[in-house]
Amino acid sequence: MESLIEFRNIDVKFRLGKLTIHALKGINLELRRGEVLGLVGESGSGKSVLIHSVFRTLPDDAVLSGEIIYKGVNLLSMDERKAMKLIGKNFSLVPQGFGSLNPVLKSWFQIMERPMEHFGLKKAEAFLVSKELLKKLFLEDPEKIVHAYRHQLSGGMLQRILVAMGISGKTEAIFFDEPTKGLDTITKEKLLELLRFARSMTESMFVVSHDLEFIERIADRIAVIHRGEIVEISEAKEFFENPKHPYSRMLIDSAPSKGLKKCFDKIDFNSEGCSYYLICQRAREICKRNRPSWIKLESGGLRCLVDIWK
Amino acid sequence: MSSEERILIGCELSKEFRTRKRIIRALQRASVEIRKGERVALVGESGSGKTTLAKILAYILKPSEGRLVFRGKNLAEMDKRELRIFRTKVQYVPQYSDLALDPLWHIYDSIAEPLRIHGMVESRQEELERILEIADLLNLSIDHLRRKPRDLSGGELQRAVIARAIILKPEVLIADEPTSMLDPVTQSRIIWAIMNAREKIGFSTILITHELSIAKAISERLYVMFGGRIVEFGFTEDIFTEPLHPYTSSLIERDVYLLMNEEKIAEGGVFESPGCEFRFRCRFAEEKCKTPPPEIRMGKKRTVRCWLYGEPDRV
Amino acid sequence: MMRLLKSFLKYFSLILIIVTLNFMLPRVMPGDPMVFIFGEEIYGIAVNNPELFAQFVEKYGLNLPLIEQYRIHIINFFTGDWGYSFSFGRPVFEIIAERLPFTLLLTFPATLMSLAIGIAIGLRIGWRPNRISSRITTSICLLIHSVPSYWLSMVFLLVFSLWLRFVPVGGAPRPDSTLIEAISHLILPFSVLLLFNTAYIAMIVRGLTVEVSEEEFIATAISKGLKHWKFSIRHLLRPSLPPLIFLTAIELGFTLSGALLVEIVFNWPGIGYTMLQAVVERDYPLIHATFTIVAVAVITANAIGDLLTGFLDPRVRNNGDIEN
Amino acid sequence: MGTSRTEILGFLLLSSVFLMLIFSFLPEEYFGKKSQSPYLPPSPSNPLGTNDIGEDVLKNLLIGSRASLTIGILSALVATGIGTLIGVISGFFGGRIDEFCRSLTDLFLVIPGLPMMIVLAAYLGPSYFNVILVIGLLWWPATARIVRARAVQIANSAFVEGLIAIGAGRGYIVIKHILPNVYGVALSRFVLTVPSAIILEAGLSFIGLGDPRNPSWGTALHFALTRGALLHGAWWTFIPPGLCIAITSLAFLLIGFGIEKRYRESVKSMERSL
Repeated sequence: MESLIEFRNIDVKFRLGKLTIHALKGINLELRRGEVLGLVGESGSGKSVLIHSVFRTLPDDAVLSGEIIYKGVNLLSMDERKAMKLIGKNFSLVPQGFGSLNPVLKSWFQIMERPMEHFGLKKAEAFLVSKELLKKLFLEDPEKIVHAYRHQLSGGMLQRILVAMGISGKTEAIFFDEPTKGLDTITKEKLLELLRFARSMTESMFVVSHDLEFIERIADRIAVIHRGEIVEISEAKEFFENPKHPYSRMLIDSAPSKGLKKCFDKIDFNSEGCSYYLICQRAREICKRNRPSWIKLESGGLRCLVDIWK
Repeated sequence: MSSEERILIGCELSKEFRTRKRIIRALQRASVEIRKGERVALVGESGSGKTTLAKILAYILKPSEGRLVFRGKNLAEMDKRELRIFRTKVQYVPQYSDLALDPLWHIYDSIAEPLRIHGMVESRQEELERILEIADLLNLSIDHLRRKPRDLSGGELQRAVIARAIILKPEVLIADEPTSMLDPVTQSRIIWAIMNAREKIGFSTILITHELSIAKAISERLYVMFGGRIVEFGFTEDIFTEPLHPYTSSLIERDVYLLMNEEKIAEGGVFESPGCEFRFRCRFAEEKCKTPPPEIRMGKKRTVRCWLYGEPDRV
Repeated sequence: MMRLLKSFLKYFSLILIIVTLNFMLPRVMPGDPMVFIFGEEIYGIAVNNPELFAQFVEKYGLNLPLIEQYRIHIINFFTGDWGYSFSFGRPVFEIIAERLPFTLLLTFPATLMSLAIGIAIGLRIGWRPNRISSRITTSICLLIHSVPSYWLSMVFLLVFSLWLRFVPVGGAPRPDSTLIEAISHLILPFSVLLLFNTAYIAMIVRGLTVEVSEEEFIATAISKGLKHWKFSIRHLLRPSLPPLIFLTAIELGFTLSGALLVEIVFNWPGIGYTMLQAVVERDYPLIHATFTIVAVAVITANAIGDLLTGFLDPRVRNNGDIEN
Repeated sequence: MGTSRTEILGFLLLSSVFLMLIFSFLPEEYFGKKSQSPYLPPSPSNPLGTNDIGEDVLKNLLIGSRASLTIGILSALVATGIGTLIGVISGFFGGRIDEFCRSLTDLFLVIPGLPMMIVLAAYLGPSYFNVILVIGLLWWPATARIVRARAVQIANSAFVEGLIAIGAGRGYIVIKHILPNVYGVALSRFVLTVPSAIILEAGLSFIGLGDPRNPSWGTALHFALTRGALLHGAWWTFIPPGLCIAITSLAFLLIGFGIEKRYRESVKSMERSL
């Protein structure tokens, strides 16, 4: 599968008062055409920052370097207006939570704002399309809800409107930012249904989440990120059956349904060796002293010392 | 296992909130009891009244009806002095939020504050020892204690909040969804911190969560709540091996059937018509369910509130 | 509808309070209330010929109990009898009616234009505050913001009319003067007011824009790749309109006072100039009248602001049920 | 959080103004002599020339700083003091008290500043004390509104709820937690109110209702206008007072915005928003 978007050593730094935070340390990742890529990591691992760097919603004082290649063009080197026009036309972002809707615009307008801008849809036409979309997303009577404002929506309605925002109009890729944050189990099930429907409306999807159980049921390929670095990429099935990187295994074990085993707090971020030395089954003496580098495997890749895998 | 002595009992607790247009019955006649050193969990969707019940048990919220009894004494009749003692014995950890600790205070002072309010400590030295002891239990380092809330990560902040709650060595800790907004790794760190502290200090815990698997992992007894009512309660293994109430079984099997008619019931625990609130989403719903189901005792310390289980015998 | 009635009552009661203030002040302040009601010189003359004095006491019911006087006062206010200005030798209402158009002619267009320009500038300097151009514009607005308006008028007068002789030294155009002459009189005070209000509104809009751009829905809006002007209006301006209207209505008291003082410098015969004359002559009825007019203007502005906010902010209009 | 450039510039300007205040207490002989001829242009003996009655402009300017600064600062203090008090009370206690405070705030917000002061000054006669009192009484609603918003945010926060659970009294919570958290907002409001107070007082003196015994920068402008300094082209009599007002206001505005920015930063946590 040829790649739709390619991130080449994306590096992001923020300034917080005197100290600077190195949010992303050289990310290399590609979103292939026709796949669902899941990016998984703890909160504070910088996973949402990657989405913000695509849509250029990073704060003013952020320093972004590296390349985002789409159709052979580096989006970061293009002039801002042209790049945003291209991004708006081909990609869509599904945010999370009530705060991500404009409080003074009606729901149908916010759903159809993107297609109206890029595909020349007229207002009347767009209004009908939005009703159609919401019906497809299991909403019994969209008549009322299309006119609702943000403060009049319930949890369930909000979710459908956010997903509708992502799938309205043709897109090559939909980006989901922490879709399951703060949802209880039942609403998470409903979201799964919505995402499966969204899958049929676009080519590829990029889902960022900290919820491994959710990602397992939606993603084809999984990338694990920890403290701004990608530690493992692999096919979904293979990832959950035998995760290679110790951090991935820890993430899988810490899922609540696995009975809350106590297996963390032993990651010490030493600079010269591999930080995961203490929690890695395959750890050997050499891991203590030299930095792991990225190894390409057929199903993805791993940040580890080469000779262990020979 | 927990000894027989019952410390905190809530009987027939209900709570109503009046807004201009309607009355929200957030909690309807819920009865709860906590034994010394016992691990209890309260499970339910958002809007099922579990947070309201938690706040009433911690006496932050006064119930519209019903009595709350602590060690045989009704809270409503307690005078100022007795209430202060209750405050040291029963502690409450609020839901995760950014303003969980005073942004201007250092973590050390925020944790030490309860000691200073109740004058539990004679010297600065003793205060320091107790705080270091608690911080070690929740693996918070000296460096964390010196920082301000905005310099801590989500997990560290929540652990600091828990440290503040258990510094007074309470008998009951009520934790209201301490991990709902956090990722699994941080979540398990916090739950482990609570359980670790529990072993050392010996307080009984009431954990409020919508995460069924967490409830299963760390509780002996379980209350399942829906629509402001306790629909089922009993020992955790019994409930997980043989769930009685249709809602509990669909929760455990992640039953997709629940998705369909969600729009019918009004949002936010508001149920105009009396009767079983679950009837809109229940497979077995029939005419009878329009009248409120009684609480039926199904064996030792095991009850369910559903017409499926025959006529109401004396509870 | 209920909301409209409630806000109308609120603002009507505010006007009543202002009128009561006017009624109470002369009677509460130390000294003989008559002095304050008639003005100092007239009080001197009236004292020594009693029947003129009695005639006035009779007319304004000053010998009646307080409640009666209050009732008469209220009726007089709403029927347009605002007392008699001795320094002008004419009823107060007539003077105000004659002078108010001049002030409106000056302040109304200035405020409207400065609203438009101020919002445009405010959006620009608020959206990317760290750009060099934004920093410079902000400091210019800040500078104008901190300078007294009447002093700026004196400087303008000095430079443009005294030194450069572009414009006559203040005063209003005579009714028969040509359009160019009229404009030449109007241009200086108008530009001072315009400059002043624009800087003021630009700073308010800048603050609101900086605040709104930290909201989460801005990231969603950016991701849609809208044209910049559409994005600014729909996602920066629209959400901050309610607070903007509220703040502008509140600050009107301050900007109006500035406008009055500008009139004084340019001898522009508006309410401000009248107020100065009233103060100089210690003509209390006229002082009260000018204060009431300005207060009523601010109250009306707030009422309109309230109405607009209700219309623009859905959260206020129907916070419960959804209707199209 | 280091003090930003704006604040440093603000402090620089402010120190220059306070320098003027100190110099105003210098003994007589340091100033230019009082001369018979009015409107002398700036000369070595009178660095800023003389005004319409031959007084040295620089001397008046320095003395003027006393009235303008003290009135500006004191009335801003009164205004923010009342505003913070009412803001905290209505924010923390809520319910009917909140309702009453809010209607009171709405009422005072609507009364226009300068005209009100003119009416009162016309009655009470121009006096130093009245001006401070009146500005204080008319300017507290702006502070009350902002302080109330912050107090409500703190009062409903999780940690105050936790405090109630621990058994902390209401008074304790207000003093130890509400006030310190509201202090940042109140301080920036105070510093931002001073310029409005100075300009308002100058306006009052400009109309001729200033306190003659304590001439402020506004009084100098008043005489410049009424005694025809403008027509004489004697710019040195009215340009300097205006500049002084501008510099002082600018100083306070810069410092105020600096504090507000620092306060907003200290609350937001960057790390967790990653």
